[in-house]
Amino acid sequence: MHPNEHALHNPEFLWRNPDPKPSYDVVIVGGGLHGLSTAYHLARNHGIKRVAVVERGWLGNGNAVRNTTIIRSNYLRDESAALYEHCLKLWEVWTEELDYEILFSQRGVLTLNHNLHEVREGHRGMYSNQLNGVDSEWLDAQAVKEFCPIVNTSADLRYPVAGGTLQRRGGIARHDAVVFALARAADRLGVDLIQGCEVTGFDIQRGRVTGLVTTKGRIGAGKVGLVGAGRTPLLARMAGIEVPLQSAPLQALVSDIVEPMLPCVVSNALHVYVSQAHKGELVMGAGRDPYTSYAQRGSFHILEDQMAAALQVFPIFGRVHLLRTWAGIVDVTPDASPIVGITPVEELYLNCGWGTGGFKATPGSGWVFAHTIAHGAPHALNAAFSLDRFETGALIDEHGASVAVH
Amino acid sequence: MLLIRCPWCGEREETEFRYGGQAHIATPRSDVDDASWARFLFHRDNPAGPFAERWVHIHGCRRWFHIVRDTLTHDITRSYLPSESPEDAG
Amino acid sequence: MADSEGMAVRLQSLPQATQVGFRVTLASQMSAANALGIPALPGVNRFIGAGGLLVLWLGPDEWLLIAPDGMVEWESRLRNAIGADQGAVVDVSANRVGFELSGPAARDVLASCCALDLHPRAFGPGGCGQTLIAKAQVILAQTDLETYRILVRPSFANYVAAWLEDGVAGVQGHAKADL
Amino acid sequence: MKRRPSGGLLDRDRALRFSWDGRTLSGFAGDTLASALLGNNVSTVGRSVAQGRPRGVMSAGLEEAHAFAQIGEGGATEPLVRSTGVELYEGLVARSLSIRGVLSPETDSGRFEKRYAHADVMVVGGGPTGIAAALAAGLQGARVVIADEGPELGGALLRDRYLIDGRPAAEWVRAAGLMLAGLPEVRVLPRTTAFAALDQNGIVLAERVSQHLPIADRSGLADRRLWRVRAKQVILATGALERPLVFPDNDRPGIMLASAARAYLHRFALTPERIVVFATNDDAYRTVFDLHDAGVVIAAVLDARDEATGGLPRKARQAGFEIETGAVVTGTIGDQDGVLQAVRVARLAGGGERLVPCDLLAVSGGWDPNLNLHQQRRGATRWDDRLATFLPGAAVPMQTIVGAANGRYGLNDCLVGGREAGLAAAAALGFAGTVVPAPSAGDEAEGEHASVWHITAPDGDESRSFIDLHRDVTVAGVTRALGAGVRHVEHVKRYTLIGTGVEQGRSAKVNAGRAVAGGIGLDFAQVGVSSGRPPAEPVPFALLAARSRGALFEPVRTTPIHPAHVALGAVFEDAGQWKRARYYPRPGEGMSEAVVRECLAVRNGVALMDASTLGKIDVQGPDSAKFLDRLYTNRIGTLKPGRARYGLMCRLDGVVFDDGVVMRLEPNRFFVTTTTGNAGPVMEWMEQHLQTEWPDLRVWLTSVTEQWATVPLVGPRAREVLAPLVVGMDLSKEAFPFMAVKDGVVAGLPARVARVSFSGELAFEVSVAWDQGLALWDALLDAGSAYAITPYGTEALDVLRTEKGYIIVGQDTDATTTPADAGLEWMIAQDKDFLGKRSLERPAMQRTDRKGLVGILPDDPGVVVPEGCHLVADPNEATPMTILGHITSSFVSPSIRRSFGLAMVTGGRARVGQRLYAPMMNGAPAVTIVDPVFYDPKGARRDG
Repeated sequence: MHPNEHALHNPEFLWRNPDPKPSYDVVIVGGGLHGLSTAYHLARNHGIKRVAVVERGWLGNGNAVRNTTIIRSNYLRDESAALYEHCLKLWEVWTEELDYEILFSQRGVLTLNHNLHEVREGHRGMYSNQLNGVDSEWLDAQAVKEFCPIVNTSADLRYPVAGGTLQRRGGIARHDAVVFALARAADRLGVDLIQGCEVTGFDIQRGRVTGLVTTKGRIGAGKVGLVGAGRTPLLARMAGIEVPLQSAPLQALVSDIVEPMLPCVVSNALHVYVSQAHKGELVMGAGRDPYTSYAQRGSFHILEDQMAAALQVFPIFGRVHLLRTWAGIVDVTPDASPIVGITPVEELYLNCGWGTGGFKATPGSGWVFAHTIAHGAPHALNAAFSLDRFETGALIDEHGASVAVH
Repeated sequence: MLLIRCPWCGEREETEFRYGGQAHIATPRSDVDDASWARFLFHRDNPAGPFAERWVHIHGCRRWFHIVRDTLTHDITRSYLPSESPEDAG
Repeated sequence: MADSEGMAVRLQSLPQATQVGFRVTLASQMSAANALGIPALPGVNRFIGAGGLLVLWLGPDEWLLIAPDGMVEWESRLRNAIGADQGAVVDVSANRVGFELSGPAARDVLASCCALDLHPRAFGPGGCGQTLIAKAQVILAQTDLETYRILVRPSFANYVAAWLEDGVAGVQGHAKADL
Repeated sequence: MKRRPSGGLLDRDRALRFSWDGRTLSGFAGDTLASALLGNNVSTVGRSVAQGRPRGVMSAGLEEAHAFAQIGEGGATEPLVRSTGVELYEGLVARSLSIRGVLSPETDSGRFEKRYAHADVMVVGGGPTGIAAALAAGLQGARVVIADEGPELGGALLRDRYLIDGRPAAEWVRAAGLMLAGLPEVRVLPRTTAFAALDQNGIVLAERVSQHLPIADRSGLADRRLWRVRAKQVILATGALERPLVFPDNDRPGIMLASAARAYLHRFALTPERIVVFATNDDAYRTVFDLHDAGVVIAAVLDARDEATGGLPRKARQAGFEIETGAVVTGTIGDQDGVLQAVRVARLAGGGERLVPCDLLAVSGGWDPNLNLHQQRRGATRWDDRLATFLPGAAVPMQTIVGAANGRYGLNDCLVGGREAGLAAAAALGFAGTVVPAPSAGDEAEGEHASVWHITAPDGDESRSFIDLHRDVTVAGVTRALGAGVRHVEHVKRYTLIGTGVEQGRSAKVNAGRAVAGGIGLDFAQVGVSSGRPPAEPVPFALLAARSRGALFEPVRTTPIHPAHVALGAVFEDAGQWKRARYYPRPGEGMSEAVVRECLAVRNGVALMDASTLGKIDVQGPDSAKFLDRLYTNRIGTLKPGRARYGLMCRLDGVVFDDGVVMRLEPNRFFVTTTTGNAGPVMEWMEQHLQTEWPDLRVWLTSVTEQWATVPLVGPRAREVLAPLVVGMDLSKEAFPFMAVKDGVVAGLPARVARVSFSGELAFEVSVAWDQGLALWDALLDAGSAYAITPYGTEALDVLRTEKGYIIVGQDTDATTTPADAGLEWMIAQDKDFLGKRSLERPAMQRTDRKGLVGILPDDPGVVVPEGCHLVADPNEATPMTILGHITSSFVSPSIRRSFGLAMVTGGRARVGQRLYAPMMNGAPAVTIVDPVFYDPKGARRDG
């Protein structure tokens, strides 16, 4: 496809820019992809007509613009696999459902393993996936080379490629197109998308939320969904809720445009996470910086290490140029799994903690969260992802499967 | 890429240190209820602004110490010993 | 091991030495210094050489004694001086190996792999510190204007040597090109 | 353009040949690829990305949006390089490129270096401002680094005719350069671009070390060098970039920035024949003067302003140039190749167009301070109406922005501002007192800049009026975006792709913002521009990786016994950074044969392995026992000197963290081991708690992992092998019982011997000084030769310990496993507290359906069910299936002569006796759940 072609696909009309109404049935706080997806599904699946999304900046200014766009569902834990597989199935129908070319491309996601321990864990994940109905297959080093010829499978590597697991149904989608597609679809269903509107407080009467105080005035709300990604702790605190999240920088980068040659490749041991966008630029995720930050920049040595590791696996990238780097604020929970569910405040719901893995979850996150808001109780798919698990100890720990959890 | 002042060794690159999370978290008694214990284990302030946090000079003198760092700007205004409180550190 | 004699910089392995690590409370620091025959234990980021011994500051209560090979008695001497309740003394003779990097370009070589500021205004002879060479932790001590000692765990020695040799090659490549 | 017979900053004695799209062309030393192409009359240097329109060189520097080329050959092929920044060298191979780069699979021999540097004052930019700043700070004695992307200092002074102190500016540049070179603490870095600004004044530079040299002369030299500078003070003297104007067909070859036309004249001796200058500010008049003086016909001087009253326009009028104010270019005409032939000119107020033939149109839409580095630190910007651009708000701490980067375009302002900034930065660090020269220049009074940025297409067709010249985004494209409902510049960017090109829309940003503001009737100051992020200029991946390639990428850690393993033909495995011997195949053996042989040697004879990678920590002090009791789940304090105990640690959340052996050497001295992978983390964990939680404890820790090399001598014959090697050490089971530890001499080496066993067999774990490890190994091998002593590796160890039901932390456990889950509830002391204990009391940790460690025996004793397989009760259930657990360790046991393994299953040992299945793509072998101890359950063999 021509590098600029998708720009020509953008439709003539995306969304209205309405002023807020005095009140809504549901107000979603946060106009990132998960917020938009929630609003869309509230209207589409649950027939709730009076829905608004309030966003302090601009729609999609969150994980949508700061991720590697890799989509996969090969998570280790049963609860995670079920949720992410639900997401992937929605991705598979979204282009049609949203009536928008989001360039969802199932080119495969290959996760490389470099030592015996990783191979063991790779197999564990693969077998678990297969039993959970998630496609996953093992490639030995030779098969890795055939699947992606530019991977360096030489035994001379410091950490030679021992093999990898491949999810063929995994792939990428065009992030900006997904924002436009969802926002347009929500707008068409009557959702008010209100940008430049920051929430400064909550009206809570007798333990129940009744409205929001915003920079565009008070907005009454029957129900409120908080989908503020890295800002969620600040928002939740306004409502008196403590959420165990840490906001940390996750760096990503994009290269200049080169000829297509790559599916999506992940190497946890080397912290390499790379895909090639439709235009041809390489998109890479680097490791997460360990410290709390809202500065939207991470530490340079993370990039240096990332590049050194990438050139181990892909020596051909040596003279590709780093064009642009950025750091998103990711909201990370102690077990690296999201929190989607009810809160101690009635009719106030929480969807956060997607950490480094939120883009791929966009469809299902909104789908289950809309269900939770509409019914006042979680769907079976997100029941385990409750806020109270940190108290009971019933964590959904994904660290076991993935060192660099993206 | 932070430049951090170890109270002992002086200014060093971030790569010599390891992050230790929020400072001044008191360990509760082991007979507290589950909610309090969960708060101790998992809940940390996550401020957009000055934050007192722990670091260890892992590749240097191996001492733990505290800094106050602004999470919006990454400016570091104080570096002090664990025995000091953020207020009395100069 | 690159031995680039005659060039602007020279890298060589140091012979084996007795090394004794000691941690000591404030109360016993003078006793330790007395036992070592020095007026006081060296302060932050400094080392002292006296009577064939080197005493390096490693941390606020931690020092490293380097003595000629075979002088294992230093372990018990220091333990006696410090007292069992006032610190710890450990023979670490095998725990690190040493290199010496010397010559006018030694600082340039270190600048290729070590982020520490070694400018005379910031470091200089008598300076020592624990830091990183590439990804390996080292103890770095400057023994004269153009000479540095580098102590490293033996399993990292090849790696550190490779980085230093690469730094030497870089310096020499550029020096040749300037001729 | 034509090359003039003389002039320019070229070395006319050095003609250089280069190749362009396969044609051999020539230029001079001092040329850039762009100037050399222009000098060869190559006006079309590429095609545009989306519409395939011909494009020429539009700048002489960073503003370039068109002229990107693929340069070099073989592994050194580099895609998408800005031609205005490529210095010509003999033999340069370049290809035109508009869309995608092509990578070479060949090996790249280029050396990319890295260097750390420290500065009191870092000056970014080597134009007049930067030079004045560096000189001022340097003369005060400060350590200064000054970097400039050009091959020499001078910046705008190289392209413009200025006087400083009444003399040509070049003389001042030369003199200043000499002074800087004479200051020992000043480092001048030409060909060096500052591309990233990090916290605490970290500045990252990319230096082109040898890229300007012929390939043959580069041997031994770095290609590029990454500089990591830490500066106490930073002076940003990054100048300003000229902005194009937007009008129909504003993208043709032959349309150039006004300052670029001067650069091509003064630096490269290139001139057009007839030029039209289209100005919105005074600076563009320099182009009129300079090109006129060079003999170029000034076909028209258009100034979009209603009146032009500044010093330069006045001078121009005095010199007799006809200046058309309120006049603009409304379109351009090209030849059959699209190259500029004439421009359409009209008055803004209206009226007819006229055609003005020309071969160069020089445009200036104004200047934008180059604030990328400032923005990387999230420094603020503010709109300035008078200069019609964004100026910096307050600088970030310890930084100063001066000269054109601060909107002070006059040369005298730059010189004064630079000098003052240099003095102030030095003074802030305590450097002061030296008298520093104060150069001066006479600045012209400058008129206001026009707010005009876009000339409406007379025919209303805005689809040829380019805002982002690199990405082919037009006014029509922005209008369409606004029509779709997008308002924010970031959305416009994403809808249209403005600003996403190789040059990151440097020259397009402001015009794009204005297009948006105009389109929705907003004040531009509120619309803003998208922010600058690193890198300010693209840099190759290889530069960031620098020397961390090949052997320098990551340490390969080996034990002192490694040479012996190599000599024995061991196959190694990576355990973190360590290389460990996995097995020792003899001729004709595969892994399974070797492992069987090694296991049987342990069980029936004698064997030895290298366990030196285990972490080891020396713990001393009167409170050591109390300390270790708080760390380990089991009781340590009751251990007697000379005895050892298996110890287990949890994280605070109750999950198994590490295990090892704790030896009490003396009442107040312990020696503890950790797993190989956790040597560092356990040491850190201990130090953390000592220092931050229990500073009252008198305990001191020393990591001695590499002080001790450790060799377990294992098997029923171990005692016989060891006996002749020890002096005064009674090895009998009475004198040296299981879990005893003694210091003594083995094979003449001071040694520590412990009776600990990870295989269930009689074992003496011998530790000696690291550098004596190989001697110990050789001595043991030698002593054992009569007993067919056999080296065994980690694979056999894994089989042996699994036979005994011993876990490996991280293999049989994961981030959810508690001690009880791992079958180690007996190691949880009830009568004391320890780290993580409280967490084990939480409801989810107490559930009976938690996963627990069990043994498995496949129905088919010849089938090894792969590790990682999951277990279900019903192999025919549809997906998603009800998963009960997974297999963590799985082998063939030479001792019980069948396949077996360990698994974690829900309910744990309550399932003993049940039959479960391990479904895979090709079948679902059945396994029976059993007790996890397969061999010598009574522990009868450990005494030999």
